[in-house]
Amino acid sequence: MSTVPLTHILFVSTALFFTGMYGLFTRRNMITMLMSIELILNSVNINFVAFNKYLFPQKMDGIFFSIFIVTIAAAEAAVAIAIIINLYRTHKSIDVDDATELKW
Amino acid sequence: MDTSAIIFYAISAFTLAMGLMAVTSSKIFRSAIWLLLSLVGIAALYFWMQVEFIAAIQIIVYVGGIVVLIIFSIFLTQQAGTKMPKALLRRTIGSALAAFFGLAFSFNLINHYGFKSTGSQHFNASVSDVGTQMLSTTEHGYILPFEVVSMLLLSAMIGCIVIAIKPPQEHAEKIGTKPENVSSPEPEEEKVTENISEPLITTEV
Amino acid sequence: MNYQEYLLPVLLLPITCFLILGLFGKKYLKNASGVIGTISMLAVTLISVLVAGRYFFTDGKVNGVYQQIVAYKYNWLAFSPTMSIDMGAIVDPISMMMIVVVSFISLMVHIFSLGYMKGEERFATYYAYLSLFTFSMLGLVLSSNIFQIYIFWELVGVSSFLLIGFYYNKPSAIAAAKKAFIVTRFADFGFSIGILVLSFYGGTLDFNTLIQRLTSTQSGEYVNITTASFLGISMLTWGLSLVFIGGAGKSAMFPLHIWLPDAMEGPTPVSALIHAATMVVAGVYLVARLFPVFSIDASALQIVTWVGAISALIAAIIACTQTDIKRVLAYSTMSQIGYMMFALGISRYGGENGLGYTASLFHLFTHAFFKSLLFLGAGVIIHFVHSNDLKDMGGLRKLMPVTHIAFLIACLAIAGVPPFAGFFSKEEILTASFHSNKLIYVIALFTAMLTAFYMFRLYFSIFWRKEASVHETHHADGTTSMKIPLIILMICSVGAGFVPFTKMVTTDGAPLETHMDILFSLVPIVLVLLAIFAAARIYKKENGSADKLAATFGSFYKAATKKFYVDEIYLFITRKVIFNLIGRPAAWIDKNIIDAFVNGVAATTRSVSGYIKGLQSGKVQTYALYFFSGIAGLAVLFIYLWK
Amino acid sequence: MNLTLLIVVPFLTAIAILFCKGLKQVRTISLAGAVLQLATVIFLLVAYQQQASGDGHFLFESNVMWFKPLNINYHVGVDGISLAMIMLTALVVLAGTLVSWNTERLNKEFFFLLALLSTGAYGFFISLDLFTMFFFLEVAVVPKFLLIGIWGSGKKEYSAMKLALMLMGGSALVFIGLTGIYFHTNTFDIVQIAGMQIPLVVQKTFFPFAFIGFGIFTALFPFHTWVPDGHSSAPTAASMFLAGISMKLGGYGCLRVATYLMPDAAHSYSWIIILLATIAIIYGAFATMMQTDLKYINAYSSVSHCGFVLLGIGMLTKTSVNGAVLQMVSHGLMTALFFAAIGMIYSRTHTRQVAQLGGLLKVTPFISTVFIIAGLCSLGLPGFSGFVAEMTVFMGSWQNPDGWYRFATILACASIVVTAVYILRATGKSIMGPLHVTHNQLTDATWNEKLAAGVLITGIVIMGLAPFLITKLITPSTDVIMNKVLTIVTIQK
Repeated sequence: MSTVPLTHILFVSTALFFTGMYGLFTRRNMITMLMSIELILNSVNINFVAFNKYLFPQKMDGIFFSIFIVTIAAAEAAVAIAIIINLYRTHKSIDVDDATELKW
Repeated sequence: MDTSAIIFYAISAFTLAMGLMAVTSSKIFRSAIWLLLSLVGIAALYFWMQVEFIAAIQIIVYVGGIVVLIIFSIFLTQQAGTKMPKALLRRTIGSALAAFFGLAFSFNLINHYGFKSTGSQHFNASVSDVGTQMLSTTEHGYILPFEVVSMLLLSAMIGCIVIAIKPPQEHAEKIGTKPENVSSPEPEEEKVTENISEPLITTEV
Repeated sequence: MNYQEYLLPVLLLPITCFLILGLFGKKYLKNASGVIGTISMLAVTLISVLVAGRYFFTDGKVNGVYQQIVAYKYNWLAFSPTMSIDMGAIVDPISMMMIVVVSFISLMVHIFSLGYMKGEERFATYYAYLSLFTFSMLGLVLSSNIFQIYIFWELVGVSSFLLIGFYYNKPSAIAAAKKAFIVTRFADFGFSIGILVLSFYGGTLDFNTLIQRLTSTQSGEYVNITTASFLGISMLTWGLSLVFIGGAGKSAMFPLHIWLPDAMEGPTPVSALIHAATMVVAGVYLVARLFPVFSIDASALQIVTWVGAISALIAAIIACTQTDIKRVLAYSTMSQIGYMMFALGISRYGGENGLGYTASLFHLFTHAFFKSLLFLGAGVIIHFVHSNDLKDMGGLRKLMPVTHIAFLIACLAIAGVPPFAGFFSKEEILTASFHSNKLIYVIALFTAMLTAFYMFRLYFSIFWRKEASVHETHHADGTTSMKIPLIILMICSVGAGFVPFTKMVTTDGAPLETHMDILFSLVPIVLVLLAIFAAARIYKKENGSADKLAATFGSFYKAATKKFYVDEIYLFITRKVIFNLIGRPAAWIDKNIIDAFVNGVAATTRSVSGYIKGLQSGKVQTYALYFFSGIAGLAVLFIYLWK
Repeated sequence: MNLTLLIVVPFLTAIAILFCKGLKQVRTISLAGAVLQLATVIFLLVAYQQQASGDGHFLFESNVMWFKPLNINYHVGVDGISLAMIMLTALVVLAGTLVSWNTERLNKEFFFLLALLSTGAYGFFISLDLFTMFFFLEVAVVPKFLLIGIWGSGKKEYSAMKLALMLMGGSALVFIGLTGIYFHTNTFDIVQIAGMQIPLVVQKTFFPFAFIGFGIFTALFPFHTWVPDGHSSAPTAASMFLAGISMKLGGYGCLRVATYLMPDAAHSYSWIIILLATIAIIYGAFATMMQTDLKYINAYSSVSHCGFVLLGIGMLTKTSVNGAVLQMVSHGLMTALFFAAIGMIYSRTHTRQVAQLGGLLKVTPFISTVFIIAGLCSLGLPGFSGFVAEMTVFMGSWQNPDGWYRFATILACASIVVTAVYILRATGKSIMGPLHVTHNQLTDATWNEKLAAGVLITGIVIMGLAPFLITKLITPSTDVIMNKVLTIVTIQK
């Protein structure tokens, strides 16, 4: 565990972050966009835990941070899905390009 | 290259692969499953970092809760098997380029930033320590954020219910049996609440 | 004698008469307006004769030389401490002579118009305009400041515009009035530039100081006006020739004469007053007023001489071919004024060689009488025959005896037959031109012959040629009010010659001794009689000889009747060049380029905003992409580029 | 004599108009307001004559702190030039109110906006603080847009929009100029700034902003396109105000702000100003010849006449600046009279096309004589104000020894011929000539139109016959400006 340097873990989390970002940009389905957001949030959690473990071992702030992030992510996912369902009811489709009323 | 490094590399390769598959697969249900597996991979990573409590939370909340929720919403909104429409080629290339640029940029930054540890002694994040610090009101206590988060979860729940609830008149149409005659002596407030959103004009037929 | 007390009423009476008749004439004193106008003009004439007499015979002459007295001077508009327009009056030989001529002729026309314009619907306005004209002419003659003369110059131009355009429902009258005003306006433009030049170098606008400064050779102003030059011509010549252009425009000299024949559209008494005696001689008066300055600049005098000579010659030739009685008289006026101009041109300053100056003014004096007589006579004829054309006239001598005699005497006078006024003044012009410039003398002789020819062509074809075709013969001669002026002017045309002019009006004020050289004056008399005899033979009886004569000259005759196509050239210039090549493009440029530029700016802003609007496409993912690229950009900027 | 009274009276009339009902009340109150204003102005004139010590400094000054941090204060005062301008505004406002005596549509708002516009103009002319001046300039711009947009004719929305935008653009440039001056003298007070010596490079940068900004108000050549459209689609009273007063705001601004405060730049840029002014004069005159609509003719001739104002200011000699001020006053009266006459003709014959008019002299003699007087005045006939102003400008510009400026003066003089051509063409075709059968039973001028024309004609004739009255008023004040400019010029030469 000690031989794996912090940077490698950060590489992994950044890679995960940008995969989530790619998903957010290209997926046309709102639910898949939600999934990519979940991926992004998880990569952030990894970062927090890694920093806490490698840089501030005597404290546990990083861990508490990731705990709270997880709770908020859950709330956020719930609200997002409620919106998606509502959107589905009005637009009969959850393709993101159909919901463009909020334009000029 | 001792065994834990190997384990780490395996887990991270697995997670990244699952993540990539979740983002690029064409069937929506299948991508949900890839997401689930990648979250499990992340939980394994936590285990590798000996923060078992976080790993447990990860599995319970993320894998158990959110992904299941997502799968529910998939079934609610459409047949799982349909192929999702491919995004425009121009957009995919653009976002791929953006992602790679971001990746390269942060790699470069991470390499150049010299992380140096401050603390010396051994890191242990046992569940009891986490629990005591979570609720302690002393200097590093997290009691206040803990309460605030609970308030947040409550409001999120109420919010979801309000958003997702079906508006009453659809409810009324579904019933659709009770005739509305003008002269009916029904008590005022009952009728009023009944078609509050319906314009009064319709009653004077 | 306090001249201010007398000269102010001379000016104020006509202007008050104009205001009264103009404002109240139409409704209240409809037919009384004629009498009011005439009475006021009678008063003005009496006062001016009194003043002139007093000046010429009692207190004008100081040790043998006529002094110049400045009656009054009020500061009207001060441009700068040294330069200001002052309203003043000069009392000197030429101004006194002019106020007498102007007021007298105006009185005659007032009396004549009582009868001639009786039935006119705008009778009061007609008399109002006449008083306005007389006021501005008297003001012009008396003015002591070069800008003041310009002011009255323009007022004279406007009143002639109003009078020519009196029958305003005739489009031809309006066109003529417009043409007259615009041509004189163009000349006034030259005049104003001339004033600017002279006043800048002379440092003042007042005539006396200007003349005194520019004529004393060692004065600073004289030095820098002659040294400064533009395009090789000294500023003095520029100034003087520009001022002369102003005079030439008003006196219908050669290039700017096109408005005079058309000005005949106005009522005939108006032509008698304006286009015979007063307005057209304003140019001569102006040159006479600035004569000391003109005399020091030879090239300016050359211009004056040759413009005068050419106008005299051309006008005489055209007059021989015209068929409209008033056009003939108009061209004859132009020719006679040409005479006066070149007489001034050939004259020098001071003593003996100032004869040209005196001759020219003497001719102006006599010409006023017989030319207005001719016009009034023509008025009576037109009134009776109801047409201007010579072909409808003939054998009228029995029907209108008074007009016949008056017309005959006037023709003899203008031709220069000895006992009449024309002979004396023309004689002096011929002697002056003989002494100074032989070529001018020859032209003068030839023009005198032509004058006699066309005047008697006119006389014979009106009063002789064939029996009167018009039958009703009652008061052909017009009412008494039309006869009185004819008789008075007839007497003047005879008497005017004997006025001792050379003693009164000379360049330097000192009387001039002239001797009548019989031998010398024989030549013109013989030529004139020859011309009269030729005219009689051709036009006395109805025979084809007139057309035969016309045929001999062929195309030259046709060109002359067409007024040498000068009108067409002007029309071409104004229509084609000014309207199409400058006016229309100016309006087009304004609409299509500058306006389009402004609208273009508005259009581009609208299209740009249309494009920017497109960015808010409502597609969430594009927003995310912009968002990310924004962050990436800022990150790169702050980490790498920001030093 | 408190100068703020000059602003309070029109403003109170505006407020009072809002409270009355029906056309009769509205017009009587606005007429009363205009007459009262004229009385105060005459009283001010008399008081000024007594107190004026001949050195042309500002009198009746009052100074109230408005906004401490930016050192803006409501500083008002009056000298010869602003007094002449105020007289002009009073006359034109009175005439304008009288001419629009029976406007049916929304008459209350119409008279309210007229009163507001006059308040703006009065405020502009008496303010000695650059910011207050700018404030009143803006107050004057808004009513114009509404007046043309609502009560106008023809393509009124387009012209109202164009006019408002260009004037707003102009005032934006002016504001840049003002702030430029402010940041180098950190005071908005004209009297103080005039005392200071602003560095040349600053003057050179901010003078064009101020001059072009104000120039747009006075139809400076390339920015004059709002004048024809704006004037011709405006209602009679609005076009009288527009041409009579608002074009003078620009001229006054150019003189007081641009030339007085930044003389070096004025001197170095004078050749551009003269070039543009001469183009405006000649180009305006020729363009007018081609117009067929009476209002377009008068609008384009205003472009040409305002060119004289800018020429006078550009030449920077004492007489030419005097001439510029005289031309502002005379053109104000003359063009207001011309628009009034055209308005009267239009209200009777409902056409402004010269071709369709004819022989009005027989049917409506009074209006035709008013039209002829306006025409003769604008072509510079002596006895009317046009001649006095134009000749002073020519005399002044000729004193500038530069060869090219002489050529410009000659061109400007040539314009009096072109002016004569288009004026006579217009009068000849529409007033004289054969009468159109449709127009044979027109009614002549009513009492209010006669009074309006009378007011303006007395102004024109008094200035034409007795110019020494107004030059005695103006010369000391222009000398103050020109002494400052000439001291700079002599140093540089």
